[in-house]
Amino acid sequence: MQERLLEVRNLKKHFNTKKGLLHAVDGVNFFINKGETLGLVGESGCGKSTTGRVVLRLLEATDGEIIFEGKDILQFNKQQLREMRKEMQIVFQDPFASLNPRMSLSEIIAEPLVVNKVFSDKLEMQKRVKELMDTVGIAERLTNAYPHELDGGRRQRIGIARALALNPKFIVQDEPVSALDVSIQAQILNLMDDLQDEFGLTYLFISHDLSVVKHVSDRIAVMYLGKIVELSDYNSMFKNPLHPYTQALLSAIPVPRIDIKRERILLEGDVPSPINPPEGCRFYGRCQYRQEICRQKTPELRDMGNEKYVACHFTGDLRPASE
Amino acid sequence: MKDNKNLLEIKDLSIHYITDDGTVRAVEEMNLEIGVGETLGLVGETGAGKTTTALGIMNLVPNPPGKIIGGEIVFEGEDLVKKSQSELRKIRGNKISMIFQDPMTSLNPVMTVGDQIAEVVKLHQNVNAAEATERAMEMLEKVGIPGTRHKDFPHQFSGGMRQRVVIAIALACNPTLLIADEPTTALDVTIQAQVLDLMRNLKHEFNTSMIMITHDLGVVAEVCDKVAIMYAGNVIEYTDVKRLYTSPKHPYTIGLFGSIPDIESDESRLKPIKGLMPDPTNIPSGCPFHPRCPKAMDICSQRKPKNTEVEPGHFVKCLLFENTEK
Amino acid sequence: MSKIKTSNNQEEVKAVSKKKRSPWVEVWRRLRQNKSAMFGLAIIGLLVFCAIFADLIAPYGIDDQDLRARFITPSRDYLFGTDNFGRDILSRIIYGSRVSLQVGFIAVGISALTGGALGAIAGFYGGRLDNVIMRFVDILLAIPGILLAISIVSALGPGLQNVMIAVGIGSIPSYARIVRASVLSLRDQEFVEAAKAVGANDFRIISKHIIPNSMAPIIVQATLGVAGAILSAAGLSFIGLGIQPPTPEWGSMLSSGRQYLRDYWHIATFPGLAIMITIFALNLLGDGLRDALDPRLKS
Amino acid sequence: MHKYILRRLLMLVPVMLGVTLIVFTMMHFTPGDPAKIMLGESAPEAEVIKLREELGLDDPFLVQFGRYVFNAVQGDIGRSYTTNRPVAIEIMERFPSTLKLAALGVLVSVSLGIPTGIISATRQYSLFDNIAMVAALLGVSMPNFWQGLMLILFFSVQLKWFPSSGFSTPSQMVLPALTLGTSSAAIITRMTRSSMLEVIRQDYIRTARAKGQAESIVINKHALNNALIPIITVIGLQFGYLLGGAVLTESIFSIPGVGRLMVESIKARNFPVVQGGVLFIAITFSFVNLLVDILYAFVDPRIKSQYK
Repeated sequence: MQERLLEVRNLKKHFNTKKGLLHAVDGVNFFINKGETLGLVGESGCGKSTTGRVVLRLLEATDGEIIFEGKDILQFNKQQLREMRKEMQIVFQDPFASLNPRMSLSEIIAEPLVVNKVFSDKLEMQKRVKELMDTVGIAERLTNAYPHELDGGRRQRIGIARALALNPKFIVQDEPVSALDVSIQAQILNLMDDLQDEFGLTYLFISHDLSVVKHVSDRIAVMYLGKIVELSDYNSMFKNPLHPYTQALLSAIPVPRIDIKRERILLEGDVPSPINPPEGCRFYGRCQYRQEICRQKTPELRDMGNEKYVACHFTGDLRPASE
Repeated sequence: MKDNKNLLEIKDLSIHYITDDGTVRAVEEMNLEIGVGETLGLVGETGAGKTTTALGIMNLVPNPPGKIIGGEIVFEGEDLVKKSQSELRKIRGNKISMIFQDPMTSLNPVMTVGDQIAEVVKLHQNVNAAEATERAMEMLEKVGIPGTRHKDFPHQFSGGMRQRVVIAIALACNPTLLIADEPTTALDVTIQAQVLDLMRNLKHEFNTSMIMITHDLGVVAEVCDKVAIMYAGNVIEYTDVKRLYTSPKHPYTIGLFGSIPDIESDESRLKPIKGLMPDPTNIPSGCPFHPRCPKAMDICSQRKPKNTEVEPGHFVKCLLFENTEK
Repeated sequence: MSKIKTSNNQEEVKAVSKKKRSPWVEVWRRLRQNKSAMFGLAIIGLLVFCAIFADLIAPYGIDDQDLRARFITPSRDYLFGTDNFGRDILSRIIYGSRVSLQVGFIAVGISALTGGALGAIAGFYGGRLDNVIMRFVDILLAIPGILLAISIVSALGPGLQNVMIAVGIGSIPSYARIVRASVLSLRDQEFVEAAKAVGANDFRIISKHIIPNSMAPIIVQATLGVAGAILSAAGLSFIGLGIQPPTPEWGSMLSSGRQYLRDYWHIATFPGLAIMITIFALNLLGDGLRDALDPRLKS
Repeated sequence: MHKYILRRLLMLVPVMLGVTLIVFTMMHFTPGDPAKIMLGESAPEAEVIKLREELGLDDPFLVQFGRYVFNAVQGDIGRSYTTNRPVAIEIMERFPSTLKLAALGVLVSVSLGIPTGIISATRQYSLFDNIAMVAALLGVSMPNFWQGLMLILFFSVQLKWFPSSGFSTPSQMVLPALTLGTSSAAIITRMTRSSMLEVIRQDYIRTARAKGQAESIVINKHALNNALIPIITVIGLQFGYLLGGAVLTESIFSIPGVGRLMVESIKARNFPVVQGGVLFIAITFSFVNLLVDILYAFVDPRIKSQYK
């Protein structure tokens, strides 16, 4: 069996809002093996980005365990947390907001090195910064440039270089390409692929774009309203989706081909509010297969064999709702 | 191509933005046509000139700094470029209407959605207030929103629902041409599917022609009959959907297809286009794509490619194909 | 190593030809293009010059009384005329720039530092601390600024120092609010999260990431605030609660010219003009700074 | 909505208590013995001590403050040292003039500022816009006490159109209202312009134009309704400044208002009156701000639904 780098157990993150308790992440379980990419997909507001931030302790979890290399990082003290930060990094969605506009590119890339006092020698540090810029494909002459002088693609490369600076083992990729144009997006995806091979990185890849997630992931978890509804390797996810939400989601993707016409499942209505969600299956209101039990009991993520997990009462036995 | 009578013909249209930093050639010598009931996809990345084209047709390009430099926009036999603002106002929202990208910002936050639909009805149809409201409720029902919600304000709707309201405004006067500027880009996949489905049905029902502006080749495959691919202000390839997806010709089009992950097959690596979009105030000489083109020749940096018909109804602006014509 | 290299010649050439500019240099470049802001800056420069070299520039001494030359209307000897004691008004205005600039800058210093610190703490730490600070600010805000200054002066008594303190305290709330709002919006920015993710501590985050990025609104507010402070101080002096004669303060000069308004208009007019031009210049500069610092106007 | 208003009213209580505490503290620690002020410097020591005892001036600070608040709630905010009349009555006599002055000031500023701002915004960088903006900047820069004097010089001394003092006839009110309103008018002009410019850039304005709507309706209906939201806040704040600014205006035009009463009282060290005046204006200002917030809900449906 492969070695697990990260395991998340019953992770919860609730926010207090004026309107009530927002269940952003509500009992999420998954693991990531060393060197693989786990794709986390879902629509806006499903809690995927919050999950990414809680895993890195950028937000404090409400409940649960996050086991990284055998230790629960939620129990870490300040010192241990600092050490952990060197192992786990993040690349953000917005290449404009994630770089401090008042810092030059080299300052941005060097920040992790400065903060963690990696080098005592300034020249050594500059050498490392150059090396990182080279790794992500940024020309050396841009060392003293400022973020506002760069396009989105180059900024995202800087964000990646910053994440790589401390030689982490694990990187959360939070929608790293969704703000970029297609041609640039492909460049960045290839770069991340190369980096993974070269440095043996493990990724948690968060995205709303199923095509991209399928391309980069070994396994995929689908989130809906704070819960994972289906988790399996990418092949079986796309060939044989079991959860009604996954089925609808996959069928909704517009495919850039004219030779393939796909059956489309149109969902009714919008995603309900994550504030004070009722008991029962979160997908209940929009599911065409719903039964009485779905309203009363929250389905657990069940092991269906072959490392496929589904949270549905009627997995494999879906019948249209009789109302 | 279909031998329908053309509803809209764009001939040699050029639109420039004249700014302090230089002139942006947002649209350069564009030639397009749309038949009755047809859907044209306008595809390109940020800054390709898609939205400017749309605003140009409506004659809503912000001026200054934007200006229609030359060309004709012939709509139902009449050139829109030559029309006065008051003549244009009778066409806008009536015969040609538009759906914008961001449903969160394209509705007036302090007006009820019913009033916003009724406004366009009152402007173009000879109806009183009660009839206009009636029509607004009818339109809401058409786009899948209970008519009783016409007194609600935009903030009481989700993004997908707001886009439905925008569609209701656009279709309220039975336009003959609908311009949709990235209508689903801001929406989630499942909501996008709902909205696209709705648009397809309504387009059918009203027999409206449509220009669908998008960067998503998947959306194009789904709803369009014809496609124009834009790069740096130029339509570099223009043909029907079938030809474009089975035998794309322009290196940029091929590059675009190579950049998107294909959900139906397993590719281990993407084949992206190298380099970056050019600076809009400083477009490369010759073919604007030549610095990024894998098949660039010496001449590409020197001469602008002409629009070449490589096979009937398949136009490409690329020097690779200019000789094959002769 | 990495197979993708940015190899767009066009872009490379462009980037090389463009000099690397830090954001502050960029702001200064934009400000320089703004003619009215530069005009404002020039006037302020002139005022500072007057204040520093008043002894050399002023044609007459600060308290030179010439009882034979009372109430002289503007003439070649006395450009702005003389007052009821026969003092040269121009000279007193030149000396007065010292007082006004001093009041303006020190009062703003007091309010920007205290208000800024309060706002930053409230915004960054949030929670109960935020609540306590902002309720205090609410209370101060319930009293119109000039009234607050009047009450403070009436408690402390008149005089230059007390006026500066009173005017300074009067505008603490606005700085606290501006800084808090700016810190709140910055606190959730991704680059602050990124700094947290690499292990940066609060001190580094505040000093390296929050403060440099929240400077823009503070600078604008401070520039306009100097104008406001000068105006308030002059107002206090005008009603006799501020700086007392014979100190050549513009507001009190104006006030003492008031009783001769019907016959000798120049005594009250020129000090008022001096105030107006100073405020006008500061406002021009403040507006220019606001535009230069607002990245949205770049397009 | 009712619940919201009630909550806001309740929130005023601690704010007012805070204002009282601040003002009371300042007056308390101001040098000068109230008893001596009341009796005059030459009063015999024994009488001063007796009065101090009567007034409770030797009690601990908190006891005095508590007594003040206790009495204030019942409408008693002390007696004037100089006239020995209740402060509340003295202020109430003068308050209508101040309120009228401030209201006229707001009227001047709104009726000048909003139209100018709209025209400026719709014709950005035109001659009108340039002139209006310079004028507005001058308006902001002009000290209103100086402007008042200049108006007197020109309109009463030279032209003799309006009287230079008093505040009972309409012609007496013209100059004070102009004096007080000018700088606010300038501020509102600038605010209206920038708010309109901001709104005109919005997508929904493009939507309105795409409907074929006439430009004048796009501006006056779609844009203005949205631009008004921040303008209303500014008007509310301006009202506060005008109440404060009235102090100066009243002393220029010899208007018997609260402001002038306070200035006189400060000079006479008549602290109860000063204290009462500040409290009174703070309460008025807070109520105006509350009104503005309620008005908001009518202009902006997004806010209204928050209060439900």
